[in-house]
Amino acid sequence: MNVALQLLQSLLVVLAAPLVLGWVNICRAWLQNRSAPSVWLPYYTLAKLFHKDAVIANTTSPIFRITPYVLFGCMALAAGIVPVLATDLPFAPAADIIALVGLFATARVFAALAAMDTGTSFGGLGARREMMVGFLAEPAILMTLFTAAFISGSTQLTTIVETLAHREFAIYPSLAFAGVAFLMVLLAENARVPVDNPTTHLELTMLHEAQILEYSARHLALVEWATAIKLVAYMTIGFALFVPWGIAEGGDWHALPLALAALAVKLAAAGAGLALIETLLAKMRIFMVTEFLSTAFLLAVLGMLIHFLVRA
Amino acid sequence: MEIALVLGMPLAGALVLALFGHRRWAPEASAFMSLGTLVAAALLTARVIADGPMTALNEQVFVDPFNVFLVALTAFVAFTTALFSRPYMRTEEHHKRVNSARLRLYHSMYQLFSFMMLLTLLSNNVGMLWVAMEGATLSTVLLVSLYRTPASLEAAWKYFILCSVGIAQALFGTILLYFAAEKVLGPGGNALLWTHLHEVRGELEPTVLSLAFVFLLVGYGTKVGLVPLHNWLPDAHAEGPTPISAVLSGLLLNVALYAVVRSKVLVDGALERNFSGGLMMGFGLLSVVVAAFFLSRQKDIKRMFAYSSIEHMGIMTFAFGMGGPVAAFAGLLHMTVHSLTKSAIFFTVGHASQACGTQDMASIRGLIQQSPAIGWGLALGTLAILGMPPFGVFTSEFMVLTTAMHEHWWATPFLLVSLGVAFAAIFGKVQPMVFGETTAQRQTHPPALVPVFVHLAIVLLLGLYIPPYLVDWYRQAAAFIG
Amino acid sequence: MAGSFSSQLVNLLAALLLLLAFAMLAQRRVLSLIHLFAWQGAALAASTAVVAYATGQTHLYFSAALTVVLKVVLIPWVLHRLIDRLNVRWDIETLINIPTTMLAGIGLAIFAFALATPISQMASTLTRSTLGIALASVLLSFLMMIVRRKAVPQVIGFLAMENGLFFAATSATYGMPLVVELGVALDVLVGTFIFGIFFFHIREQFDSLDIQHMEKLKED
Amino acid sequence: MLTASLLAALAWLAIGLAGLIPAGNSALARRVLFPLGAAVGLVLAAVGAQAAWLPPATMVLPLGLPDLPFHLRIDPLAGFFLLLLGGVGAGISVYGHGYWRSETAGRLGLICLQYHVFLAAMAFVILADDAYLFMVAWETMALASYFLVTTDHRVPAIRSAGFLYLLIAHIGAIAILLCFGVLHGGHGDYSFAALRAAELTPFWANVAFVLAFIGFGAKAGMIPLHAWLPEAHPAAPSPVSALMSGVMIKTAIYGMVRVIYDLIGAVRWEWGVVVLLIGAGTTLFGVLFALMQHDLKRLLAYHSVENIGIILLGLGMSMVFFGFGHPAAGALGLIAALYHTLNHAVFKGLLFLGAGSILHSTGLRDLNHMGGLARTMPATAFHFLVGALAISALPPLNGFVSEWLTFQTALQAPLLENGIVRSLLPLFAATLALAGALTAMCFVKVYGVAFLGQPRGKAEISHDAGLSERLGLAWLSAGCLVLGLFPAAMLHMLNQVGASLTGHGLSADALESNWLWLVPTQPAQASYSPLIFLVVVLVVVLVTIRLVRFFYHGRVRRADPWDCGFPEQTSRMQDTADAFGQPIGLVFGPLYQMKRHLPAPEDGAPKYSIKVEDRHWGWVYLPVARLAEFVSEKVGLLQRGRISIYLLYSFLTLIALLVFVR
Repeated sequence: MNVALQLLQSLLVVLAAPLVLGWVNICRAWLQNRSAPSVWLPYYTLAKLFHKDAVIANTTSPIFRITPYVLFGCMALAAGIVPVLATDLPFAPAADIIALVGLFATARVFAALAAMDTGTSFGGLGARREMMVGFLAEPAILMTLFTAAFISGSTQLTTIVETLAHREFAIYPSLAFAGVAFLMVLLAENARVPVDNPTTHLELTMLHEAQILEYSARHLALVEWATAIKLVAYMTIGFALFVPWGIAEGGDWHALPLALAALAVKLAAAGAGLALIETLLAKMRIFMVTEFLSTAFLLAVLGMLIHFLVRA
Repeated sequence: MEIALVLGMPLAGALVLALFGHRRWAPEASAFMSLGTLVAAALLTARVIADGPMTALNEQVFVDPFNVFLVALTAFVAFTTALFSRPYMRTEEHHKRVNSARLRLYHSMYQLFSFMMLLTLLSNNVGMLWVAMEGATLSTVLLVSLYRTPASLEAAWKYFILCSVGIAQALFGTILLYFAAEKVLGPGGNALLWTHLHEVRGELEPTVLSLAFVFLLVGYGTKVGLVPLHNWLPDAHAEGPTPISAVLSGLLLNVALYAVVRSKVLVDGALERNFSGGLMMGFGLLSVVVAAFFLSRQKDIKRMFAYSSIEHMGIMTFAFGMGGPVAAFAGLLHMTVHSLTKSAIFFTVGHASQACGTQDMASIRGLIQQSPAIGWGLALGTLAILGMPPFGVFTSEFMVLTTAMHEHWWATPFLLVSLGVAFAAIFGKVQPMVFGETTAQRQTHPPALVPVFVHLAIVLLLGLYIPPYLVDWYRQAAAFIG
Repeated sequence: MAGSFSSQLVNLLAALLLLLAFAMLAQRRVLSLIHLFAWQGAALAASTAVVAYATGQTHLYFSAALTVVLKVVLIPWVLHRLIDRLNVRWDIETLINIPTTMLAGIGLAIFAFALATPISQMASTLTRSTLGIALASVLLSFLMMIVRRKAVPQVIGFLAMENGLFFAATSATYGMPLVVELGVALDVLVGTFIFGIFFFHIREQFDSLDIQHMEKLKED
Repeated sequence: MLTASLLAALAWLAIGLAGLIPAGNSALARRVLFPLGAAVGLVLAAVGAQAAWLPPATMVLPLGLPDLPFHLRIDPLAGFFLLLLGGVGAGISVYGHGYWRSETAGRLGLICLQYHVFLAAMAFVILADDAYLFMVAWETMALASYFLVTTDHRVPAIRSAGFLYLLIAHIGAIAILLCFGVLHGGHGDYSFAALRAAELTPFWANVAFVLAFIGFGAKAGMIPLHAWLPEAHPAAPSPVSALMSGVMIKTAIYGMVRVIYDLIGAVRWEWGVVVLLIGAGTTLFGVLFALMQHDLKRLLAYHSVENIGIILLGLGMSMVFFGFGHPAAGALGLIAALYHTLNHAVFKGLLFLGAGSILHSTGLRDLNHMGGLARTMPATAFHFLVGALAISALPPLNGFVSEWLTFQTALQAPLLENGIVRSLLPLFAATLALAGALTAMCFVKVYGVAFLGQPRGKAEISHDAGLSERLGLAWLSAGCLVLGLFPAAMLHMLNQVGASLTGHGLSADALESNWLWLVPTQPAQASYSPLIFLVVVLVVVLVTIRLVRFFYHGRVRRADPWDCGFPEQTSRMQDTADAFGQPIGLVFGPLYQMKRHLPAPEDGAPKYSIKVEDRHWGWVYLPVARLAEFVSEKVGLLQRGRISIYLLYSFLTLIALLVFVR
């Protein structure tokens, strides 16, 4: 019974990811008062890309061809683990939040290796910058996760969601700090505006795009899809930690429609929020990212200290 | 009978070589004489182990577990040095640094020197002990200045003046000892005999004895090379021919320390132990610390190893100063392994300096490449003398340090710091000499390196497993020292 | 009579010995230094003879004779010949001027006496008071060796120290057993010969007997 | 059990000696001895694994000092480290068999002797049960590895590296000897049983801890005393640096655990905080300096420093918990530290062997000249990738498991009452996370620059590793996978080790969970299953490939990479190793002492070079050397050469003593 729910949740996240991306693009277009493309545009691009013939640089090693599939696999696994619809699914005990961060790290390493494989300056440039953002973000995200773990006494997302959902609504200052820090890390990790501009291919500014410059056709499609899933996964982790209400407990089917609705509402709000941030802020210089992420780390540490001192 | 043989052989050797020293076969004769002495010493040792201490020659000569072990050690190292000096002296003659007349002097004095040392060890009469010690100094003075270079002359002069003055103090100490003993044992010969003194040491006059011990310690301490009195040692050991440096560093220092320990045993009877022990520990510690800091400034290799001898003599004096069976055992073991290792090192140093034509460490390079035997011998010997564990020197240092931590813990940091500094200094200089591009040339006579590896093998054996008969032999001697 | 008179005689000779030691300390010229050394030997031999006569120890006569032969005749003669052959200049430079050495000498003598008094009470021998003097002369000759710049005076200082030791032996304990006396005398004689050989070598190498030349072996 | 391990150690000694037989151009050493050594290693590993579950056994050999013969003892802790030594040693010996096949006869015999004496000495260090045998084995290990480091001693840099290594090893040994002296508490018996029985006053326990920490830290490569590690490990031939980095450093950790947990016994939390501080410093220092290196083996050596820091973090946390009386969390910390010790031994050995294969076939050590090796050396590339992923602590492999356990220990912080320490612990976990991410960046740089992209240097022919080399690499990468995918079994074994040392194991329900899940405390609190990770990702990958082939097509065309309109793409346009480390230089600038050489505008052959110096030389090593120089200069004045001065010395000594006596 639970296995079916688990499959449903994974498939749902994997398939709905481009939709969320489309929604974000639409919101951004509205905010910049341009006419918005259709919500289904990401699906069209994916379909188009899958049809094309793949072109691969002649200097590459097998890693270059394997990486898109590995990225996609990792993100699908992450989608399976995070309690999007229901908690306590078969895959849930397989990993706690630290293992999830590790999973994202694996994806980042493989992407960087593939970028270096092309043998051009863009690959090295993208890999170097992506890894820099990675090592700055990791301590910050771990501190946010620690704060949440300290509050609920465990690192399993299932227990975190259950403890936070059951408690009567109380304002946790430590969680607030952790939330802001988590948001900043989300922006950095998913290559959104303040840290990197997902739409541009300008050599000097691109981080994530520089890595996947060489990819084409089905490989590029899979990588784009994986990025979309990663964004959704990050958002759902955010919901699980900071906005856990509405997630079905213990995998019972009755609470499913409510969970679906809650998920849709939350994703829509988050997408709009993201679009708002992207229109308000401009992309930072690459070495300003250090201050940006160290402030995130500082906020997370502050949240934890508050939790220890004030017991809240 | 064996005692007569042990003493007679070197004396006869000295006389024979005095006449025929300049002949071709002189080195072989000298080696043969030393071999004879070694065999006699071995027989004597077996005899003493079998039926305990004995006296001979109407009590003028006395053998007990303590000095018989030193006799055996002296005879063995003297023999191996004689073997080493055969090719060494022939190469020196080949380089025209010594003529046949000086060789004659060298061989006869060498045998006379081993006779004097054996006499010092075996003599029961404290006065004769002094005379033999003075004889040993006299016989080596001419050898130190064998090369007639200004530096060797200066070294010999200082060696002679400082040691004679030192030993004169020892004579005054002996006189005071005799003075105190005469009151108890009455006039006549046996007031100077160590065995009688030993029985009656309880009732000797304390104030006289303390004065006597001071003179004896300063006197024989100069010969041992304890720090404030050590100045002659580096020059004498560095300037003489290498076999002489090996024998001086390896054996003469032991004999001097033997004399100091003999007088300590007497003095302990009268005064409570910490007077003499305290003095010796003080001198020993001072020697170890100061000698360690001398090492890093050396340019000449033999001079550096001379300072290392001062440091090791400091450790031994400290061990005997601490007293107690384990410390005495450690001291005796350290005496053995130090003699063996230091003489082995001087053998390799001799061949190395001949191969490279100089004793200046900066211009000796890459020994392993030119002649692996010398290179590896020097490397392993240096590591052994620095107290690296598989070798025996570490065993005795371990025992000394652990007993020191047990009784006088304040002394251990000084010891360990100086061991560390000594390690850094010596190994820093020896490593470039052993490794790297070579500057050594082929030698005319093949180097005699069998003794080196025999010594190092024995030291390695002592490091890992001390044979039981050797253990209780040391134990008897240690109990005797008290 | 024998007891009191001979002890007075020995004390007199001991005082003479000490006086000679001081004189040698203050002496400027090598030749007179050798003469003083000979006189010191004679005083030592006389005191040994007196002690031998007083205590009836036969071997002391023999050691007195030995001292005369060695310290009064042989060694001064050898030194004379050496000085002629090496045509040593006659005066002695000292490291520190004479008055200060004399003051130091007096200080040493007082220290020696203070040191020796507790021992001499216990001594039963006729000449117990002379132990202090013997120690004083040993320390004085030690001081003489330190302050001299030339090789020859340094050697003479060493021989004077040997005289002091012999005197201590006879005064404190009626002399050592004969075999030890012989051994010590033999060592002193051989030592002197070796010093002689050294004088030739040093003269040949440094063409001067000044010890200042021999200072190259040091930690630069 | 104990006799078997003793026989294994003696077998190694015998093999070493057999190497010296010069028969037939030392054919024996060339063909037979190294695999034989590997077999003995496997036996030792098996014995060690078994010993971890059995009660301790002791034995006394007739060798050694008369009143302190050699005591031997094997208990779960020793068993675990024997497993580590045997397992990793076997892999490296097999690799060494291939690596040294082309060595000249004389040197091969010598290397074989020193190599096997090195292994045997390490075995005896682990088995030793009295201060004397421990010290003998400890310094024989240092001596044998010194001679191995200076095999090709013609290079001056290798000689100075060897000297620095032996000097610091000796100073460490002196500190350890002093620690044993302090530990024995006054009745003269130096066997470990007596040392355990001797109860120490708190002051002396602190002194013993500090001495042990400095002594073993010097050998492990802790912060102030680490300078020898980046010099000595690259200087040694690759199998030896793998053995040194992988196994020898772990004997230092073994020593630390044995002295602090077993001999001193009562662990205090202040010690834990000290270990944590130094561990964090070591970790960050190690990884930050590794990122700035372009010499592959030096980079790996700096990573050893970093991983030692991680192990110290685990140890520090466990000491803090034991100090505050939370044995379960303390046991978890100890298990995390020991698990990382084993993991590091496996993947560091693998990486050094990989570097060795590159050096062996292309003769290159400088990353800036490598590139595109994956095509010519596929096998080495694959194994190096496994090692790189393992060291970067990425989930399915073993590096992640031990880091995950260390994080879980840090998450037990709320148990502590002391406010400051409780909030400090997560900060240390943050430094661990930062170090982990930096390692990932460093190994992307290494793998990307060395194996991927176009060859930077003159593309000489590079053949892949030989059969036995590949076997060694495969054994170690299999180790990485197995340790990564089935951690529960290892957790139970380490729990045995922890329980035997401190009497406290993990909580009950942490132990009875089955082999699939790794549960450190209780299932609700945290669980991790690496197997599911791997299976799910593989399934998804295969399914997607199938679907894409089925719905669309698999056509692929090869072409030149996108050159953005620039006509010819040269290999110099790729990132070099220094370029990849440039952001680190900017972000952590003040930490390094950087000497940058910028080419002048009119320079004919412009050449940019950057030299990163270690600040510790200026802070620690040079002042000590200058002090020793100053003191020896002052002491030198004692020997001015004037004989009258010397006479004055003896005169004054005589007078002083006489005054003192009266």
